[in-house]
Amino acid sequence: MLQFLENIFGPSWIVSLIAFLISTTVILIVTPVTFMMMTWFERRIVARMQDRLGPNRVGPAGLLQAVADGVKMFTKENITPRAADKWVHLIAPLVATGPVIFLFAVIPWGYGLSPVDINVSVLFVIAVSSISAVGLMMGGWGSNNKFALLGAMRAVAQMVSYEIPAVIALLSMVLFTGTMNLNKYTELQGGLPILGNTLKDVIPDLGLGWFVFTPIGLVGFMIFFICILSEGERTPFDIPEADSEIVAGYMTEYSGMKFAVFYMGQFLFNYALSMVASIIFLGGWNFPGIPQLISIAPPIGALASAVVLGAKAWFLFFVMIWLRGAFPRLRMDQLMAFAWKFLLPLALINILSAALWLTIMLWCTGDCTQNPWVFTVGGINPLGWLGNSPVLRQLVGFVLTAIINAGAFFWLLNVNRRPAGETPADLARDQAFGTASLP
Amino acid sequence: MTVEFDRGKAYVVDRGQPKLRAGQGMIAGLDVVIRHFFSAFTKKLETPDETSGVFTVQYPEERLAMPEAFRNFPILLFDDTTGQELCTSCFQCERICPPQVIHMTQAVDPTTGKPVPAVAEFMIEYDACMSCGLCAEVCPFDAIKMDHDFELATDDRAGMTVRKADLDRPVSYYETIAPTRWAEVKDGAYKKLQGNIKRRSGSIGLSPRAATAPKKAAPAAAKPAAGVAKPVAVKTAMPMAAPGKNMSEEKLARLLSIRAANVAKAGGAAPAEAEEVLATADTDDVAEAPAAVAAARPVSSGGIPFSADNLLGGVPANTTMAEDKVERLKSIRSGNLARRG
Amino acid sequence: MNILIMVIFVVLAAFTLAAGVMVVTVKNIIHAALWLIASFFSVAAMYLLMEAEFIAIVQVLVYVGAISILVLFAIMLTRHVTGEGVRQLYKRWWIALIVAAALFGVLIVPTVFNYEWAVQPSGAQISIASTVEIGTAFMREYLLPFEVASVLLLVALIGAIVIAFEERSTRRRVLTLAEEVEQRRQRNESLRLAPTTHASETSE
Amino acid sequence: MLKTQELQINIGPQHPSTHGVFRLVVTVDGETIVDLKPVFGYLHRNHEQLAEVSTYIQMMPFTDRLDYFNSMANNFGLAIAVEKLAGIEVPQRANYIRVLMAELTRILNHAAAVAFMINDMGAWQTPLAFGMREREKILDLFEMASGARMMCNYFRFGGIVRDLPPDFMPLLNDLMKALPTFFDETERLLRENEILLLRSEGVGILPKEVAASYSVTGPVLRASGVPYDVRKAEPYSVYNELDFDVPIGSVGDIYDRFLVRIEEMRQSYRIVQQVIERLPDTTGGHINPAMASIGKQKALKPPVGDVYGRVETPKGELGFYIVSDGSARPYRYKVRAPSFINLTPIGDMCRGHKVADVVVILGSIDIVLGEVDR
Repeated sequence: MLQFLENIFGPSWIVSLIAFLISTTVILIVTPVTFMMMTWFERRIVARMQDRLGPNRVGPAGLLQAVADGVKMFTKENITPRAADKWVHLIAPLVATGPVIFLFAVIPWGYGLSPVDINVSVLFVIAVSSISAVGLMMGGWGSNNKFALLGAMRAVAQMVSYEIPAVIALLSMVLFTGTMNLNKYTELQGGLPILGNTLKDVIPDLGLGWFVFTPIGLVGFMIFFICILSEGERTPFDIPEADSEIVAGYMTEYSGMKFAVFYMGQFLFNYALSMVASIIFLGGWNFPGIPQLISIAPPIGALASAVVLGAKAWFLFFVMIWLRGAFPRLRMDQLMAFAWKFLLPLALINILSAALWLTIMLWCTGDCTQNPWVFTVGGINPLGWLGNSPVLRQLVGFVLTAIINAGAFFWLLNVNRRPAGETPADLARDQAFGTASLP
Repeated sequence: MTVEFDRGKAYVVDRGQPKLRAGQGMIAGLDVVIRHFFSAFTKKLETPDETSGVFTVQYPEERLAMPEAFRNFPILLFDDTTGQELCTSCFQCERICPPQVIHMTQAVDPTTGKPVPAVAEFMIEYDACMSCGLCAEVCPFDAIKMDHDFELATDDRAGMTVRKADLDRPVSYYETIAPTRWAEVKDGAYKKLQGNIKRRSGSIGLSPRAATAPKKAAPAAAKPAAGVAKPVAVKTAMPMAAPGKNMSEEKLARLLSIRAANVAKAGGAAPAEAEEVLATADTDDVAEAPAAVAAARPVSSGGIPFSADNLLGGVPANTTMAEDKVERLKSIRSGNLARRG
Repeated sequence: MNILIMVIFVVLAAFTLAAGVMVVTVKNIIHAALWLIASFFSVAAMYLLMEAEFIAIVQVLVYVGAISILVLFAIMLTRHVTGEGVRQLYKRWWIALIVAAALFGVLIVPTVFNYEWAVQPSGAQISIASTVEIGTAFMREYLLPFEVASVLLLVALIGAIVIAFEERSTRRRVLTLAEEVEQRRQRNESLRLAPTTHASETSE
Repeated sequence: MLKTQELQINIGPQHPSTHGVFRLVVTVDGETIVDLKPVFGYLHRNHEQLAEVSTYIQMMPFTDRLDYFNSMANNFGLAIAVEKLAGIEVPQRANYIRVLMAELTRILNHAAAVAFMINDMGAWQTPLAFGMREREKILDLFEMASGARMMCNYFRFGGIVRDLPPDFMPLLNDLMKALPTFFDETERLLRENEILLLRSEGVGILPKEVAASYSVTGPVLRASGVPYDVRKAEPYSVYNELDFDVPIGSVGDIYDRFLVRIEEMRQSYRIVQQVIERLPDTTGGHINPAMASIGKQKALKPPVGDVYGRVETPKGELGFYIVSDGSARPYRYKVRAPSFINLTPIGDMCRGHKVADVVVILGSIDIVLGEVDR
């Protein structure tokens, strides 16, 4: 194939250039369309949650609402405040949104549908997503507005703080699987819940061995999802653009297309991270029937896998909307306390759990003499009784890590309760009632 | 400890027990929301005893039925058959109107020069009207009523000062929007109308709408039930004002002149002296003065039923009105004096 | 090496240098920080060109994602430097130039003359600094520097916390209304509060 | 050491969560509020001065515009004051209808007030949509009775404009079936929500001594633990014939205000139930026959004297102080606006809290700028 293309187009670099240009074009078309669908989806869904109908005038079921909004955005006046730093103000939306679209370069859209397959794609996602903080900062500073600067400060502080638990949650999965390549995560999550691929020979691949069913994966997923909410500025963490406090945060001075680009970056960031979460924790494109379909008819299988993965990502987005429909938002200090006092320790404990699981799985398996995982305690292999059965080891690991993670969860909840003497009940006691009389 | 009252007590609200919170409350909230989400696909909230289901009313297509009591802006009624207006220009509504947006002039018999119980011009500033309904309540002749038509949005501010020709509605129209209310007052209103018609002569008291286009008025009257009444006022009033700036400017000028006159009268000037009016207007408000001058200059009566003469000149009805105002002013002044003293 | 890579390299190198020059010449200090970020970024792209994916990504993660944010924060939180028109070049800039050139020479000369440049045989695929290699190196040959570096970072972290605590203790604590009332109750003082705020109506 | 400088931020006059045109000059140290100065008067409409040049009945529609959420309650206040001044009797039936309307107003106001507070806290309209849904139903009833949804202008001296239309009661009975579900649902949605607890518990505490010295009234005062309710302290109309309790808070924070409002809705529901039961057996018409014609209302000339008439509106004690010189117009007319007086302690309440708490504290006070600025 490649040879054939080379014959047509000339040397290989031209072929790769063309290939990359095509995938770039596809991404640059698909992502804005996704964004438009997302705005429509969010408005319709949240409207139903509020006993309303939502936009339903433009196009069938209001589907073209996003197009109408786009037209409006394009035709709106593009305001740059006189006191603003013109260039920084102009470039900020691009710096904030560009990296988000970069993300889609490494995220596989389905089986074999990965624009670029790099070996460290998990790390790429983390690294590139942190760039948009610079864009937010530029937007907030360049607008020369107190609210915008405050919003940018909040946004960046929040992004930086929540990146840490997110990275650690992903790290526990990297430790768990031993790969940083997003394309490889799906294969590792076949088989049955909890047991994974261990019974592959007995039971056909159901594609349900999602990591979210393991204690480590569950805790990791929870942490990662909360961090997505925070980094993507979704309720209850939409503090940087808290409309009731600081108007629209760093977007206060933006209008027209510049505003839309910011908005697009935010939504696509949510979508990209939802895809990453689906791939790493929710089994990628695994679903009963998909592995078989892929092996029988790869093109159809690839298409079906893209649909399944998309469905999972959209489901996560639905959950975000659901949360947005139900909750108020946290305060900045509470948000920080939550990240540093709850999520971070939990993520660290989760890493320990992952290490423990790995130990249980690998300790002296197979040929005991060659395995590097042979450390005996006083001549006795403490895990020797587990034998070589991966099923038994997996179950033991499951139980142990479940206990550790659940214990850590409740322990941290307990630690984070308000200290005695500051609870409202104590306040109520101080404020003894009944002394004031009626006039 | 609680405080007992007569027939009741004060009790402390339960803040709930302090307990380990692992997100139970949030999950309960999510549950409530998702229930609404699903019910919104299957149900439509139609009666007030439901608390779930879509409650959106898709406005231009779907409309809520308007209760009979609904009041938007005041309209004037005229009799379908004779075309006679029910209004006798008794100035009750003008006096009670809290924002003072109703203005009228009494008709004068051209032969005798005496006032007749009919209205020459009637003007309501819809843009400042607050729809309190006191005018309709106070009207002894049931001539002014509250309309149900609320689709009056316009970008023409001057057009929101509506004159008699656009205020007039046939009685049958009011009957369709408020049947029981009209039934209550119908006999009395017609009886009074008969009495008044006797004292009118010629075309005085005939509704311009009935006189010029009785055919048009009839379909408007035949409009079906309350909610779907066509915005008559918009359709007819706005085009009248729209044709050019001149028209609306004229209206505005007239309005200003009326205001200036009122100001002048309130200022204690004898209402008959136009010069004094102008002088007061000059000192009071420079901006209004040219308009007042323009209005006070004898206007050629070409098709304009509203002449400066009967606006400012010695019309007896105006004199009574002015007296009332002078009296009010005196009371205000004495009140102010008393307060200062 | 084919033409495309050559072209990209030249563009990137030029951009990196240009951005570096902008950092030291531009008048607005925030703009300087932003140009610095740009040069970091193009360096990362250069790594990518050398197929050192891991290092490129770490460059982005550490320099663009973290260090530059830190720099921006530091600038924005320090007053009176964000204004435009801060002079970057002073009268005796040439002394600084000489010093800088000398330092640069001290650093670069030994590297240039003592390092044995391995010329890559054409067609041979070598991987520069893969994840595994770096991990192994950290845990084996460079364990001590690695540990020292981490201890240093830990010390910095604790130091930051200490400073923050000290700052918090010196900061004027604003009592909430409930706390103030509680204090007064304990001291048996009058509960009448001195009016701290004056609601004022705007003049008509 | 590190020095931080105090920063002044203007929240408003154009800001999404100041509930109107209203400005808060906030001095912050970091994120902590050092000082907060409310600035208002942007919506001043000469209400009191207008009254001195209008007749008594002409003031009735203007009171609708004071607190435009609760026009019925405002009407009630003016009616009570003028009736006291002129010595007008109100028939029993009219009184019951008045109480019915006032309590429905309380439900609709609290449904919206709670929801707006949660909105200020950052919820994306869901509690508001639920609250508005119930409010719309009540407004439909108001429209049916008075002709307008918000600016009802329903009360007259000596009674009300018109008796309830025949199809009013069935709809009200339907509504009564829905309201308990709504109360329960609101509580389930919000009451235990951890985020709401974090944001509201211990925030914006107004100790009752301070509350009393600021002469705060209404749910804000009751949440601080003072069992003061005009309906109990000085029962007007037929409140002394009705059973209801007064919910009070124990801490005086935002959470207590939230809970007190929900409980007050339940108590109002109780009152409405009793009114519905008794309404068929009431005597008298909808208005005192001596005042039945609008001409009488217009020509009302109370004897020389002054009066202070007060009612418990959903926001607190609304008082009308009227001095009559025997003419058709009040000589002096003063409104004791609960929103205005409840707003005065906001500076003290916000001190020491974070910037984000300001809007929530403001939301928990539940002000309407129309009433604050008058």
